[in-house]
Order: sequence, then C-alpha cells, then structure tokens
Amino acid sequence: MQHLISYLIFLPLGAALLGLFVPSDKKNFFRLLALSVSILQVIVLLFIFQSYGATDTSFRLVEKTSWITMDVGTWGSFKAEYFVGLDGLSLSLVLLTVLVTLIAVIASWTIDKQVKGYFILFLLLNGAVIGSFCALDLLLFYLFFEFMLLPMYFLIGIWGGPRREYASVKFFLYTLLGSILILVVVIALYVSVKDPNGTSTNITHTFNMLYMRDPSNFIEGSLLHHTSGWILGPFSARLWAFLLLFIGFAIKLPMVPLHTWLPDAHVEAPTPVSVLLAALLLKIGGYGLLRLAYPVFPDGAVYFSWLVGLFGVISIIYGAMNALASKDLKRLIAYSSVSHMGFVLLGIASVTVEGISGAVYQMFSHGIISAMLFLLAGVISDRTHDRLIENYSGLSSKMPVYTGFIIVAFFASLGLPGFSGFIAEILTLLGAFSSQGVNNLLPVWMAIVATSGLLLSAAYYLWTIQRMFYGRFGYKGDNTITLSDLDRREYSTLLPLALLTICFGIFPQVLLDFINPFAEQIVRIVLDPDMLNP
Amino acid sequence: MTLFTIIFYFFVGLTALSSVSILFVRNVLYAALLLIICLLSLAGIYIMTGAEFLAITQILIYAGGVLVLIIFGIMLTGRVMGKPLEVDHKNIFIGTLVGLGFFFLLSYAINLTAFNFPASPSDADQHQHVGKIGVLIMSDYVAPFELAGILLLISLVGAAVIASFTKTKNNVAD
Amino acid sequence: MLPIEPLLYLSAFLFSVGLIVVFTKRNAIVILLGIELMLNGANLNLVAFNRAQPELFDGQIFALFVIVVAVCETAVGMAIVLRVYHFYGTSVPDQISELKEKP
Amino acid sequence: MTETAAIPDHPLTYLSFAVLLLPLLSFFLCHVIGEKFSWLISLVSTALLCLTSLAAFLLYQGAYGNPESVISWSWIKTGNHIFEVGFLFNDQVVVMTLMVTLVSALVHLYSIGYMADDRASKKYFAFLGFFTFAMLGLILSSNLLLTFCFWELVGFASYRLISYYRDQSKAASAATKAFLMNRVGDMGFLVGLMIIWSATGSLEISQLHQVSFPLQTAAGLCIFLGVMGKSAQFPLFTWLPDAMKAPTPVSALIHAATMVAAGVYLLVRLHFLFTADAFVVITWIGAITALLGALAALFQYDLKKILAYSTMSQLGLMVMAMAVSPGASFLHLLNHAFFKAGLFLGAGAIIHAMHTAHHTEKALDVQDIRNMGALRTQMPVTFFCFAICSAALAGLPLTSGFVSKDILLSHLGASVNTLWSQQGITMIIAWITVFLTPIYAFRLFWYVFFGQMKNDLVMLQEAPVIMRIPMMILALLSLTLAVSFAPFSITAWASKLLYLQTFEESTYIPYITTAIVILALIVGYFLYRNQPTRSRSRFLTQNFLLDSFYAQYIIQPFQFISGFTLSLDKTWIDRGIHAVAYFQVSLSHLAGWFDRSVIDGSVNLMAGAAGRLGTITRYLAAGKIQTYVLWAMLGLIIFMIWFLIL
Repeated sequence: MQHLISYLIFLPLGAALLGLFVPSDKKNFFRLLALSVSILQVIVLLFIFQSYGATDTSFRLVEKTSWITMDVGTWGSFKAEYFVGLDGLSLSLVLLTVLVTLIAVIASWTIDKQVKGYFILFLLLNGAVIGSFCALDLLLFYLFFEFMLLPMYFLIGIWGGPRREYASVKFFLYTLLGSILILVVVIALYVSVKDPNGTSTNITHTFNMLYMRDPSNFIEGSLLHHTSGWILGPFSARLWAFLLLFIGFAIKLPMVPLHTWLPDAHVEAPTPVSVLLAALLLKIGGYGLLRLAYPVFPDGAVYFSWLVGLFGVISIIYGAMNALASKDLKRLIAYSSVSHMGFVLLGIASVTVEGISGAVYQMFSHGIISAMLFLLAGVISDRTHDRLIENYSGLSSKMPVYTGFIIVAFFASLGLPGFSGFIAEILTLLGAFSSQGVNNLLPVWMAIVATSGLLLSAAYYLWTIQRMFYGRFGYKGDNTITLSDLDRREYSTLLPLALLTICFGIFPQVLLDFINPFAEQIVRIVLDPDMLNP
Repeated sequence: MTLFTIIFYFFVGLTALSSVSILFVRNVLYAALLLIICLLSLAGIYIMTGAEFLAITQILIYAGGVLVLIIFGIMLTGRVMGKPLEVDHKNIFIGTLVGLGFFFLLSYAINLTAFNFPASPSDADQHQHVGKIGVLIMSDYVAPFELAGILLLISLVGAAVIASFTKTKNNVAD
Repeated sequence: MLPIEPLLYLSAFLFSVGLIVVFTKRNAIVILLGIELMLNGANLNLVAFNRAQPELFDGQIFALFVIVVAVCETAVGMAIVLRVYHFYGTSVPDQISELKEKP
Repeated sequence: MTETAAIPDHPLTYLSFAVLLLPLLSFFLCHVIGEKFSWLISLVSTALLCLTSLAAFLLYQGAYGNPESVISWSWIKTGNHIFEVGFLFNDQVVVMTLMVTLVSALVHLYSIGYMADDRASKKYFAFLGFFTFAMLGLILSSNLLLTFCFWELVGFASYRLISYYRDQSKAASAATKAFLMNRVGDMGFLVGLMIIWSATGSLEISQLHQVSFPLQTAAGLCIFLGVMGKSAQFPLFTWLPDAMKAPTPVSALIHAATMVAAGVYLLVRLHFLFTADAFVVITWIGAITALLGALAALFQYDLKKILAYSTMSQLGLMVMAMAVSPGASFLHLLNHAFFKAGLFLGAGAIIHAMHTAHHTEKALDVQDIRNMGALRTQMPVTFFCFAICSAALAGLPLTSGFVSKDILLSHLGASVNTLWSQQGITMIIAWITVFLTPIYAFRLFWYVFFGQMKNDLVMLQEAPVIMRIPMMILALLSLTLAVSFAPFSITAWASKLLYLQTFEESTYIPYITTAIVILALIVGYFLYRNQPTRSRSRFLTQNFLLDSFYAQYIIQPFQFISGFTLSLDKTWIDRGIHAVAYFQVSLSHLAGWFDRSVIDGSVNLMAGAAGRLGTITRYLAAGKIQTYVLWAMLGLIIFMIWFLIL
C-alpha cells in the first residue's frame, strides 16, 4: 500500500491507454471500463482513508521521485519531481472527485455517440483532476491543470448541444488565458525559489510547492524575493504575482466578471460533463488559491484580501441576480454555481479558520449539490430537449419522485439547514463577519451583503419550483414530450448524492476534522507577522 | 651563349610553339601530332636538365603509348570516314582570358621569387642519374612503384572492360 | 648551368595552354590532349625543382609516377570517350548533359 | 478519526431524543410505507405523535420546576471555536414542548378525519411529522446556531405544507411567499448570530446571560427581524393570510399555535439579550401589528383569513408586551395556541362540511362566511367548541384568554407613567386592540352560526367523532379551569412559570378590560346583527396594500436589476469577450496578412532573386564540364590575386 495516490491517478490514465487498443464498436466495454475504474478508485480511497491516520497539517502518503533534474550551467540546476501527497484540502477534494466521477460514469451510460472517444477522454479527465488535486510539485500541478482543459474541450465540443463549438472555444480561451497568467507566475517562482538542500555554490531551482512557502527559500535578489525592489505600476513583483494567480484561478472558479464561459459551457455540455465541470473543475480554482496563491504569497493575500472579498460578494449577488432572470434551467443552475462559488472566495478572503474551513466545505458541498442539480436538469432535458422554465407547469403531478429530488436539491443549494450547503455557508459567513475583529481584513458589510445571496438563492429556486412544478400540468413548448418519472439508473445516481448532502449536513465534523488543520495552517502562514513586514 | 644553351632554348621554343598551335588547329589529328612534337621536345628539355630516365620514359610512354592510344581514339570516333575529325571552339574569349590570366599570375609569382638553387652537379655525376633512380625505385620507392603497377593493371583492365561493353543508348531505350 | 626560370615559365605556359585547350575545345579527345599538356607542364615543374636538391631525385621520381598515372588516366579516359561515343553517338561533351536539369 | 462527540448519559437526554425523533420517525415511515398501506400512515403517525406527547409529558415531569440545565455536546469544531448542539431545559422549554406535542398530536388525530378522502395524504402526514420534529428541535435547542437550523426547517415544513395542494398555483405562490418572507427575517437572524458570535465567541444560550457587547442593540434588532418574519409582524406579515391556502389543520398547527409563536418564544428565550433601545422598536412593531391585524380581521369575509389576521393581532400583542413582561406574553402564547388551534379546527370542520356538501358547486367559496349561516343547529358540537374558543379569543371572563390578556395588560399598565409617553401610547393601542378583538370574533361567530341559512337545500353534516374529540379537548383547554382555579388572580404555578414574583396585582385593570370587552360585544352586536355584506375597502382587505407595495418597489426593481445584470452579462461582458476575440481574430488576420505579404513576401523575394540569379547563373551549372573547370579556375585566379597581389 505504498503508492496509493499513484494508483488513484494512473488507474484512469492506464485504463484510457488500454481503451485505445479496443475496437470502438465494443461500446459496453468502455462503459464497464470507466465504471470499474471508478469503483476501483473508491476502493483505493478507502485504503487511503485507512492509512491517512491522525489529523494534523503534514502531508500524507507522500510519493517523491525525481522526474527532471538538469544542470543548466550558471543558472544552477533545474529540478522537478513527481511529488504527490494529501492533506485535508486535497483529501476532501479527492473524495469529492472519486464520488462524483462514479456518479458521472453512471450518468454517462446513455451516451451513444462515439462511445470510445467519450470514455477515453472521460478517464483522462478523471486522472488529470485527481492529479492536480494531489500534486505538490508546481510543474506537475500545472501539467495536470492544463491537461484537464483538453478532454473538457472535446467533451463539450463533440458531445455538446447545438452551440457547442462556441461554448467549447469560449471555455477553452477563457481558461487558457487563466493558465497563461498562472504560467507566468510559475516561471517567476521557479527562478526565484531554491532547494534548501542544494549547495550555495550551485543553486538548485525547484518546483516544490512546500519549499515555496518558506520565505527563506527565495533566492536573495530574485524577482519574487521579499526585498526585491522590482515595482511595476502600483505593485511590487510579489503583489503582481499574487494578482496574476488570483485572476488565473478566479477564471476557473469562476468569479464575476470572468464567469461568462460557465453558463454557455454548462448549457451546451452533455449532462455528465456538466456534472464534472460544475462539481470538479470549478474547485480547481479554489484549490489553486488555497494551495498556491495564499501560502506562497501571504503578503499579497493580506494586501488584496479586500479585493478578493469584494469580488466574492459581487459574484454572490451578481450570480444570484442572473439566476433570477435566467429562463433556461441549466443556465439558472450555472449562475447559481457562480453565486455559490462566490462564497468560496469570500471565505478564503477572510483568512479565518471558519472562513477557510467554510470555503473548503463549500467546495465539497457545492460539488455534490451541483452534481445533483445538473443531473436533475439533465433528466428533464433528456425527456423533452427543452429546458425553458416557462414552458412547464405542474410537473409534480407527472413526475412526483423527480419533484422530490428537485426539492431536495434546490433546498440543499439554497442553504437549508440539514444539508451540507448550510454548514459551508454559515461557516463562511461567520468567518467573513468575524474577520474584521480577528484580523481586520474584511469589513463587516461584506458578510452582511453576502447574506442576501442566501435570500436571492431562495428566491430563484422557489420561483422556479413554483413555475415548473406546481399548478396544473401544462407544457407550452414545441416539442412533443413524453414524461416519465425517474428510471432506475437516474434514481441510482441521484439518491447517493442526496444522502451524501444530508449526511454531510448533519455530521459536518466528519469532513471538518480533515479540513480544520489545513485551515489553521493557512491562517497561520498568511497571518505570520514575519511575512507581513518583510 | 653556348650551343647547349641554344639547343635548350630551341627546345623550349619548340615546345611552346607546338603547344600553342594546338589551340589554333581545328583538325584533331593535327592537334595530336602537334602534341607529339611538344612531348618530344619536352623530352629533350628533360635530357638537358639532367632527367634522362624521365626523358626516355616520356618518349616511350607518352609519344609511344599515349599518343598512339589517342590517335586510335580519334580514328574510332570519326563520324564520317575519310573526312577529318574537326573540332569547334567555344568560350574562346573567357577561356583565353582565364588561361592567360593564370599564366600571367604564375609568371608574376615566379618573377617575384628569388630562386637560389645550388649549382648543378658536375657532368660526371650526370651519368649516374639513371642508376640512382633505379636504386631509389627499387629501394625507397618500391611500394609506390608496386602500387603504380597495380594501378596500371587495373586501369588497363578497366579500360578494356569499358570499351568492350557494346550496348548503345538505343538498346537501353528498348 | 642553365637558369631555372625559363623552365618555370615554360611550365606555366604549358599549363595555361592546356587550360585554354580544356576550356575552348569542343571535343573530348582534344580535352584529353589539353589535360596531357597540363600534366606535362606540371611534370616540367617537378623536374625543374628537382634541382633544388639534386641528390634526392624526388621530383624526378614524382614526375615518373605522374606519367604512369597519366597513362592510366588516358587509357581509362579514352575508353570512356569511346564508350560515350558509342552510347550517345557523339564525343562532344556539351551534348552530353544527362545531369542537367531538364527544362 | 472523528472524535465521537460524547453525548451525556442522562434520562432527560433519552426523553429529549424520544421527543425529537419520534416525529422524525413518523416522517420517515410515511415515506417508507407503500401505496398499498397508505391508510396505515395516518394511524401510525398519529400513534407516534401521541407517544411523543407522552414523552413530552414525562419530560415535563422530570424537568419542570428544576433550575435550568443544559445537555450538550460538540457538533462543529473549527479552530478554537466549538459549536455545540444540545438540549436546554427550563420551565418555559418543557411547557412549550408539552404544548407543541399536545397540539400536534391533536391535529394529527383531527387530520385522520379531515384528510380521510385525500389519496395523497402520505406527504401531508410526513411533513406534519417533520414540522413537529423541527419545532421541537427549535424549542429544545441549547445553541442559537441549532435554533437557527430548526428555525429554517420549520419554515421549510411550512413551505411544503402550504403548497400541499400543488394543483393550485395560488397555494404554490403562497408557499413561495411565505418561505421568502421568512427568509428575509432569517437573514436578519443570521446577521444577528454573526454579530453575537464574533463579539462573544459563543452561541450557547446559557452562556449569553449577563453578557454585554458592542452592537448589542443591532444584534437584537437583527434577531427581531427573524421574529418579524416568523411571527408575522409588520411589515413582514403578508405571507400569513396567504398561507391559509394550506389544509386547515396545518393552519391550526403551524400558522396559529406553534410556528408563528416561535418568534415570540425566541424573544422570551433571548429576553436578556435585548437592550432597552431594541425593545422600543420591538414594542412599536408589536403595537402596529396588533392594531393592523385587528383592523384587517374586521373587514375580511374569508373564514380562515379572519382567523389569520386575528393570529397576527394576538402575536402583535405578545410582542408588544415583551419589553415589560415576557412571562405574560408567554402565558398568552400558550393560551392563544390552544384557543386559536381550536378555532382553526372548528373552521376546518365547517369548511370540511361545506366542502362535502357543496362539492358539486365549484364556484362557491366554501370559506366565505357570507355563504354560511345558522350552522349552530346543524353542527352543534362545533358550535359549542367554537363558542368557547371565540370567547377565549375575545377575552371573556372564565376563559384562559381573559387571564393571560389580563396579566399582559396589567403589566403594560404598570409600566405606564404618563399617557403621552411611549408606554402610554402603546397601552392605548393595546386597549384598542382588545376592544376590536371581541368585535371581529363576534362578527365571525355571528355570520357563521346565526342568522339565515344561505342554502336551505343542503344539510351540513357534523364533523366525525375523530375530528370532534380534538376540538373538544382544545375548547376545554381554553377555559380558565385549565390554567388557573382563580379567575381573577394569578396562581402559584403561573407565577412560577412566568417569573412574576415581583408583579403586584393591579386592581383596576381586569375590570377595565372586562368592561371594554363587554362594550365591544355590544357594539359588535349592533354592527353585525343583520349580517351586512358591505363593499370592502381595498386598503383594509388587501394587507394594507403592502403586497402591491412589495411587488412594485421590491420585486419589480429586483426583477429589473436581475434582467439588467443578465443583459449585462450577455451584452457587455460577453460582447467585451467577443470584442477581444474579434480583436484577436483580426489581429491574427493582420498577422496572417503580414506573414503572407511581408515575411513570405520577403522570403519569396529572396527565393525569387535566388531563382533569377540561378537562371542567370544556371548556364554555369549546365552539365558542361569545361564551364565548371573554367569557373573553378576563375575562382583560383581570384584567390591567387588575393594572395599574390593584394
């Protein structure tokens, strides 16, 4: 049981390789391949939980193998490693990934177009997502990060709806822009950070993210050293680096006003891909902020906390407003994602234990709930190919079980206590509110304004329920529709998610035990007075 | 001005004249004959400069072997029997220019250099040249000598093979 | 003793004439003649410079080998000329331009 | 991995869990039991609720009279902060628990009859159980965060039950409205929690006694905003009349007895938290609500809406008295729960009977009191119960309503120094309300049970026994006997319950009150003896136009803004993105053109030049050996010139 994380990462990648050698007309083979990979991952995850051990901040199950080591003359030597490990943040997101992927595989069962390509891309995406959640080497992280784009691009662009090319290109360009900004910082970090184990004569440049956290590992006089006098416009190099990372990850998150790829991508993507996009890919943004931007640039984190919080609040309100006005069910859910990911930003910006725990918890909980929401939207659009809310009324009489799940998912998403979203949002809000008293980073009004996001989310969800599900049954669209309630496969995808969100809403400590040490560590690093006054 | 000197310059002049004449004659056969004259007079010069063995070789091989070969070649490539093989010219201007230029450059270089060779060995010694060369060939230069023999053999066999291969272009086309 | 310069001038002259023959004549055989002239010019040079070290005879022996090689060259050259003549029906090298890019 | 939070081993814990989880069990059972045995559901859940009441009674026995005790264990740990969950027991809690379980059990029992011919009653009983669970959690919780959780959950249950008749789009919109308005209040509650938490670091109710912190007034007002939502105070009351779309027993349980009382209950529980400044606002809001509710009830013709406005008015009274006497408010809360539940159950019986009788006439509004009349002969039991409960509502002597209203007014009166103070004005408002209450109660009673039969052809059936029993129990509980053996004095247990040790019994206020009530009845008789059906003022019948105010000044702007932001997304941000994309595309076109014409052009130029040079010099490479040699020699000559001459 030595290389559990590698199993997790390379199982899907290996399966994708295997899939290449199987003729494409064996459709069920690919479905079963993806399913068995997901089930194996669940088993591996159980072993990981078993060997994870006590809860503190150190990384577990670390695997470190030298990958690229190269002497580059006067520049010292270049070093990148295959370096993976888990802490509370990674573990909770890997857990989310494995669970949601399993659900998404089941939801993909009905995909009948180019099954081979679909599932191979799916497996690649699976491996890349887990890889980026586990990578501790910056180059490795960036590699996996970029590697996610490609399968997603094709999954939307080939299996998507009528405007799929537009959506996929938009998605790709947006996220590529983010990647470029991140790449700039990756390179700057690489030239500025040395391996403390290297000799003083021959500086070893490293991509190790853990070394980057320690200010003493920055090379004296380098671009990103604390005393670097490099200033462009109003900010120093380190602040710029933080800002670039922030924008890069905020695109992924997505943050208003960099969010417009999300509704289009969601509307056009096939249901399982929407599920993956909302549940997993958005989390990379928050993950990147917490793994890279905040610990490595605590000075930037403190300096810009106001800005980050402000954009968090704007995202919450703006996303909710747009959801309120959306006519398309999937677009509504997509905007609600924007709104909910605003809480992640707000919680992170507060730099309090509650805020960061809440943000991580929100990522996890939103992963489950948004997966459920998109599955539900997929159910109706599979039946009728019509997602306009105003075309329906009184669906509850035709599809009672479906309506039940809709109510569970909507209320979970609007933050009803008893569902995981509530825990996440309340922690975030408490953290954001107490920030002024604890570390004086965020003003109080941000938390108060963010609270109204909960009200608005209630408004758009309840209005949707009222219009679509209550009243007399009717359909105003052009399509001929045959409505049947959930079939067994849909039921089996939705039920676990519903149970999970209730479970994590009632027993949050199960997950918070893992997240808390991480949150405390981040708060410690960011608020370290040595970093604030270099 | 001794007789020796006169004869020497005669040979020099003859060589130069006959070689220049090659340029002006159109008949290939004449050109070959002029070359014979040139070579023979060169042989004379060789004798007068103390290279008797070389002179003999010149006469035997060049005048006797090479020129015969060439004349046979001329006769074999004559298109119309009875009509002399004539040659056209081209590049006359530039060719002459380059050739003369080269000559003048060489002359300039020669003129530039001061040669102070040791005095010629005595006449008595001259008679021993052939012997000495023979000894040298069979001792110091035996390996090149043998190689030269092999080269001759190879070239002769090769020439025979090439010349006796009688397929024509037309045959190939078929 | 005879001066050396005339021999050198003659040698240069023979070589140049040989060159001009090679440049200007339109017949392979005559070109071969020109080459013989150039070889003889070189030989004459060797003989002349042999006098720089009269006791060694290097130049003469070198000239000797040049003659041998010239014979081989002529033999093979003539064979080729004959062969070409049989093949193309001409011994004018301008008309033999297989290597040239076909317009 | 997780430190299992140790739950204290205590008999009260088990009892509390029994109280809390039995209704939840009912909720789950209702989902589990299949279609075949759906008749079983109502019986099972009623039985479970009766068990719950039994457990609550045992809890009452165990905890009543003891000092406040807390049983709690850790729920969420973040950093240095621990959010605990647990039960807090004091007299108010256990009495409230008993009341809620009792009313809930009675409503369950009643619903067996009321919902007998409804096929889909499975969901109904499920959410009735769920509501009871949430309400009990709200009552028992020892931590404000947990209170907030259950606070929202009762709202959710209310939402599901209001929208029970899902075919009616009005029911759905009423449900949405109720939840949203409650949510507005809840947001205030949440902000209040945040203020308290960041100031004191704790949300344990037992630890919040005797604390003072900056912004305490703001925190109190924020929490009061939550109360305003839940207890239908001005201006967040408009959901309550609409919520009458719910099945009538639901209205009895949720919108009369328990959930709307939760706000008042919360004020009682957190009484120590509010500052005097906060209480000024609270008192005024309560006064306005009491007055508006009474006025609106006077002009309604819908049976249930009259009761709803009356509930609102009574809640306003309780809130108004909160500043001076939380105990009196609490007592009135309990009494109100019983008599208002009784009234609603009676109304339910009438509506049920009307519905059964008139189900052929779709157009007839079975809830309109103008369509009723002289029902006393046809439904004597209902008449009798309704009469007692109405009397309690009106505050006639010998009823529980009289006692609590009396105490309440006495406390208000005791605080009055001069008439033109805030206390004086609120006192006057309270008296006006007390004056109006008997009038609308009488009006309702008179329209329904006296006068002429509106439809002689149809005979209404008295409610079945299973519906009559709860009504009779509630009517019995509305009598003074149930509360006190001494009608005009406050007995020992009441004072113990209400911490009224310091209260000096006022001598004149009960008499004034009685006089006002009797005067009101006389006025009511002369006003309504002919059952006039006057045209109605829009202002008084339609929530004082608050709904259209909200629609015009809150909802419409929001819709406008949200439409605007969406178009902002589509037109500006996306257009910006497109512009960037187009800019990039045109840039790449430009670059492409540059590539083709300039770079490729220069390359082509060079290539062309080379080609031309090549054609010029190609005769050098014409396969002519002599030429090659010629050029080689030329090169050699140049070389020699270089060396020799230069």
